[in-house]
Amino acid sequence: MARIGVFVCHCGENIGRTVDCHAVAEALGQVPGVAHAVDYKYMCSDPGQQLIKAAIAEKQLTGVVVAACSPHMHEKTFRRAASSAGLNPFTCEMANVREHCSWIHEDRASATAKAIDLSRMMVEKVKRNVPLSTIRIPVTRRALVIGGGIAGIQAALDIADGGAEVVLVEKAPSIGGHMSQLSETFPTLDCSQCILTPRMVEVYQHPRIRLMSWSEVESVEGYIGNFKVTIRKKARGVDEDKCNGCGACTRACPNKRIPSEFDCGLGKRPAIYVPFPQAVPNLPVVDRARCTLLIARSKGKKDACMKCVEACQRGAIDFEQKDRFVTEEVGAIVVATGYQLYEIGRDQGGRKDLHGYGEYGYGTIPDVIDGMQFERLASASGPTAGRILRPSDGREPRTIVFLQCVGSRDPAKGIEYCSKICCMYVAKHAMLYRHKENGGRAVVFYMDIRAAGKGYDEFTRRAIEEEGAEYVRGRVSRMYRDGDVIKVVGFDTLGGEPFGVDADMVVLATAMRPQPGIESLAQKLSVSYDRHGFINEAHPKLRPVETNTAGVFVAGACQAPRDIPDSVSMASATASKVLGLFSNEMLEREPTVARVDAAICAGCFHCERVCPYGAVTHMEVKDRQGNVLKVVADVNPGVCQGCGTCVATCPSKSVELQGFTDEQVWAQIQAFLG
Amino acid sequence: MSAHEDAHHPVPRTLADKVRAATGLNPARCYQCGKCSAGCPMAAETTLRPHDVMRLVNQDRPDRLMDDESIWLCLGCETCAARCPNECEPARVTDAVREIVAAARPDAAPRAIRAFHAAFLDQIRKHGRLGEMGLIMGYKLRSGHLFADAAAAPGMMSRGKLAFVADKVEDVEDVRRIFAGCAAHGEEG
Amino acid sequence: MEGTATATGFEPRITAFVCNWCTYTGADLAGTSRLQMAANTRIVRLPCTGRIDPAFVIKAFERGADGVIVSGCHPADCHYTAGNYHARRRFAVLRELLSFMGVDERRVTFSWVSASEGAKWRDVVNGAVERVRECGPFESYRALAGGV
Amino acid sequence: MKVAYFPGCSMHGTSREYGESLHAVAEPLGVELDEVRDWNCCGASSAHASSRMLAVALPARSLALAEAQGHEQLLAPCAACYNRLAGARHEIAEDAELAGHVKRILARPFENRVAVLNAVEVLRDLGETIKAKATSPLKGLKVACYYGCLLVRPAAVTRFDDPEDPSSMEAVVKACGAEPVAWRMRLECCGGGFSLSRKPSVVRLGRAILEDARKAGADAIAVACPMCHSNLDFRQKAMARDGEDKPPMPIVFITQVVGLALGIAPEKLGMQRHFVSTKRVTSRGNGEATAPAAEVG
Repeated sequence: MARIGVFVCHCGENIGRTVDCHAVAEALGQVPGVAHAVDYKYMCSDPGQQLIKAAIAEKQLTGVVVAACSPHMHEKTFRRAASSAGLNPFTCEMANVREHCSWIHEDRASATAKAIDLSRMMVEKVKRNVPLSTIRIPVTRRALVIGGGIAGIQAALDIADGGAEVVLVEKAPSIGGHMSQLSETFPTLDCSQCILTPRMVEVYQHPRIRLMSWSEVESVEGYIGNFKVTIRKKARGVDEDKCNGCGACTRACPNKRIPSEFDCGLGKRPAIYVPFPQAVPNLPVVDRARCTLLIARSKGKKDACMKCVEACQRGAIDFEQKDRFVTEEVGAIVVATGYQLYEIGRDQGGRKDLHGYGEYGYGTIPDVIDGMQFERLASASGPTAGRILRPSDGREPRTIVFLQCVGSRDPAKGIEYCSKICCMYVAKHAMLYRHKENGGRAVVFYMDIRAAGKGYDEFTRRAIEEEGAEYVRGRVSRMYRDGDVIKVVGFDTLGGEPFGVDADMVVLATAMRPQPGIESLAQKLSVSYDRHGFINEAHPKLRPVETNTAGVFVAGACQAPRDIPDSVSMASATASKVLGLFSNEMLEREPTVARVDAAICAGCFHCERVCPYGAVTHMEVKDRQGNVLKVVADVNPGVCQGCGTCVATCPSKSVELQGFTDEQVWAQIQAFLG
Repeated sequence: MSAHEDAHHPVPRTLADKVRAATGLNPARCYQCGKCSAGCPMAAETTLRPHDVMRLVNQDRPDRLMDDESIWLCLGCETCAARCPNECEPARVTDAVREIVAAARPDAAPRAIRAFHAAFLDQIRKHGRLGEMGLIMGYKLRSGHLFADAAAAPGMMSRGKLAFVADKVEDVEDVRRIFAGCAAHGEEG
Repeated sequence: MEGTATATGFEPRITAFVCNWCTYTGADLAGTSRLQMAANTRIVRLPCTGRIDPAFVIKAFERGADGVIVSGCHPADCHYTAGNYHARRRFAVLRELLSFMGVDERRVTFSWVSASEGAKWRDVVNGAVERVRECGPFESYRALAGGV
Repeated sequence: MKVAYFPGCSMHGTSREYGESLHAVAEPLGVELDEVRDWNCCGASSAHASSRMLAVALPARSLALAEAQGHEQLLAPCAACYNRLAGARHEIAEDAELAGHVKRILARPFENRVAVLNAVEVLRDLGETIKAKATSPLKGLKVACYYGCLLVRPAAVTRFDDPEDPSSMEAVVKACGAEPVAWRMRLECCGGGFSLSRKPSVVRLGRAILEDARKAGADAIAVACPMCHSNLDFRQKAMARDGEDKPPMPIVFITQVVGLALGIAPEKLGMQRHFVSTKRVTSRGNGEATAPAAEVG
């Protein structure tokens, strides 16, 4: 006869306010098989857990049901408490009477009745739980870091310094991410390249980091501790071993009129190029779409130009190079793919739920640029060697207008969140401009200044008080070209008057969005993401750097808008989680896996076809003389992830999912409906 | 409970509740960014611009909206609604406020504008369509601008632009029933 | 506990079979966001919609449920990569079977709710409760199944 | 193409030439205008200034009449009528409770099936036909296309073009062989219903529109709304700053531009009914030598 202990938690007010916990405990006390039923203010507190341990010992409980919050919150806590009192942890379950009951209902009677039902359903399930023991699987002590921006770099370095191997995959020709495009960085006005380049070189020289730039993740199989990742090494057109990065080919290339992605189209680059001087690895890439030779070849014509091949002393140029695929075994994956800026043009990367700013000219008005383009203008290694010049006519702007919240905090355009960093970098831009062009006028249209970091508010105040930036509170309604001036139509809500500015240049502080293609990457990793494409963390407060998929971690702006200091600290946090994972010899995994009853299995192998992990193998059943009686299905517990698809598919019901058996489901249905 | 009211506002008490009940819009969405007022063509001639109107609705200050003629100078050009990041539709909120204010104080609107709307609606109630002569006469009588545009009459006439006889709607009773129906709905609406 | 016909009329009893990774977590989010919804549903947690056997739905009706909700991850988002594809195919067939068996279509709700769609879960629950309330108590099937 | 035709009150009065030019171009472009029998005034700005229900019920009656006449589409050339009719259709479709009240007040069968079109939309879609039939293209004529407000806003109602960057009228003008100019005031309101009750506002707003059109080098402003036309044409004299004698800016309806390109005689298009002479435009059309002759008057 089962002896189950039921513990109903008040969770302070959270449950107690709408659910009569004492009544629930009393009702559960009457249920056959329940040997102990109490309610307590805070079950997850130490005294709360003591109640469980004491009751297990005193009443030799065979199972425990804690009616409290969601199992996602404290299932581990209560299972640990149960097992420390000698009870098998997998006979301890939770009834979710908070998120699924007290918090979403107001009427006390129906909430209490629901709480009783949910608790009784769990009691019936626990009656049919069997003691299970965790599955131990080996861990590959190597980590895959996707994305070579500052977050990816930091995570890779910390993990490698912690003794594990790292494979760092970067989509672009060089690591460095958006940080490498910045001029100075707030709040210290450090030169971005000066603090970033050493880290990039450190990655390149680190014995335990294998850097794969100009590469992308093609597919991911396996599970925590045992991932198999296929990486596509895109054809560079340059043999990595032969090339010593002398750059002769880039100088020899005659076609130098191609807009440089690194310079956001403001600068030009040749068809064979290294994105920026401090690139790591310092290897050029052939732009196959724009190289005149390859274009001629694709049209079957004679080879038009071989300038780069002739210039290269080491014969490193190799147009025959094809994409290559490499498979890596890793135990953990860190997603650090960073962000992209919201488009100021009409097209939003094909996304139907985002709209451009027609009222700001859809990006067609010359000298209306975004924050990253301003960074390239201000950067010493930029197309204008650090001089702020108008892209249209190269003149120095006398008046620059900066617009905060372009895309951000604008549900009408499809983005309702605040991108967090723009208040800071706009203050920085105003400061840089005032430093370089003392007579120039910097006008910033803002709604609220959100500068909450260490030394942040002081930074924006300095821009206003000492650097003479003019802050006008009000969003701009529209702007239009009038001659070679940009008329900005705004309103000063503090002064209560329309506020118009004739600007020579307008910088739009556009919203931060995750990188394009994040959805397909998340699906390859079977990780969930939100409406905008940001990766969903396991728990916003308690597990911010993990995802719900064990073994996959997240760092930097791919999870939410984030500045450099936060990205770096988050990357180090992620690295500590990965190193924590690698620190134990074997990994313990939940034993909720499928098991085949060989006696009744007819060997139809439907289960094998539906299993996404290939966990089903064929097993011969022999008699004592060794003759094969029949071949049945068998599940490898190490590979099975416990999805249960096979169980629902098996025609003869001869495979069961431990912890979620059919019998347990019937029991829950009956407990509710009678 | 009508579709516009939600569980928390059973009976519209504040001005914001009344606006929400009338339009289904939630004035609290406005975060006072001023983008509507920046684009408002009448901002130069009014003291209470669209974002001020939204503020006074959220602060439940019908008195200030009544004592100022600004809400009557709204052209209904929908620029504010087109630009609003939170889709508060200040234009429709202003319409609702005008309806509420006029119910409380019929003479709140400036005389000329009241005269124009009254003359306009009177024309439709009588003929179902607008006779421009009838509108101008009705407007002049009510607004006291007896000789406004008088000089223009001959020019209009010579260009065949003055339709003396306003062509009528045959079933003008049907139009009058609509006016009555809306008025009745107005009371209990 | 029978379907209680409280003062505000018939209160249907609805069993919800949901997957642990998406809809269950989405329901948690609805909880943390305090989104109010009807109290007529009881959630049965399963690792994946792939694990939900059509027999569960029929069993629930047999034991006296007035309505059933089945919900899991959006296609392509499944934590186990393919579980919800199998579920989608199975429930397309089950829907046919149920209407063939005379179960009013409005009693069964299939939906995809992700971990970040708390509001959508509330709408799924409230929508299902409203539709089942219109159908009234599900007597006919229970009589067939031996009037338990 | 057969459509229900909703003339609106000004089509027989202050903007007769809009009606005349519309009918003149409809036939060659294969558009059959079947006037809605016993249509009533759409209420324009006055209805919605007094009650939302009236502002929806008045246009709804005309929509119901068009529906009864078996039409799927209704053309309302006047921008204000188009906005009220399309707005009523949108609100009735979106707000079930409002729809219930309106149907009760109308007391006639009404299922809100009729789509509402404006003249610019129809002409844009007939662009190829116009180009083909443009016997006397208006070469060299620079036209400032003026949308005003109710033609393009609110976006949810007027879905035929981008509310912040429309291009339909420019397309029609190009099809007529003329050249649309880039200018900035094309979406700013002209003062609309204040024409009688608050002239100073109309003068202020209209003056800015005329100055911008001149600055952009336009020979004429094309409009698709009787209110914009009367404000910019009839009141143009009042808009000249004292002591300034800028050349007058002809205000023409888009249907007149198309009519001229199709070689229809100016009188048939009502070109003589404008307060500001449209000679600069008419001399360019109906086959005359298109050399930019010196303009007179």
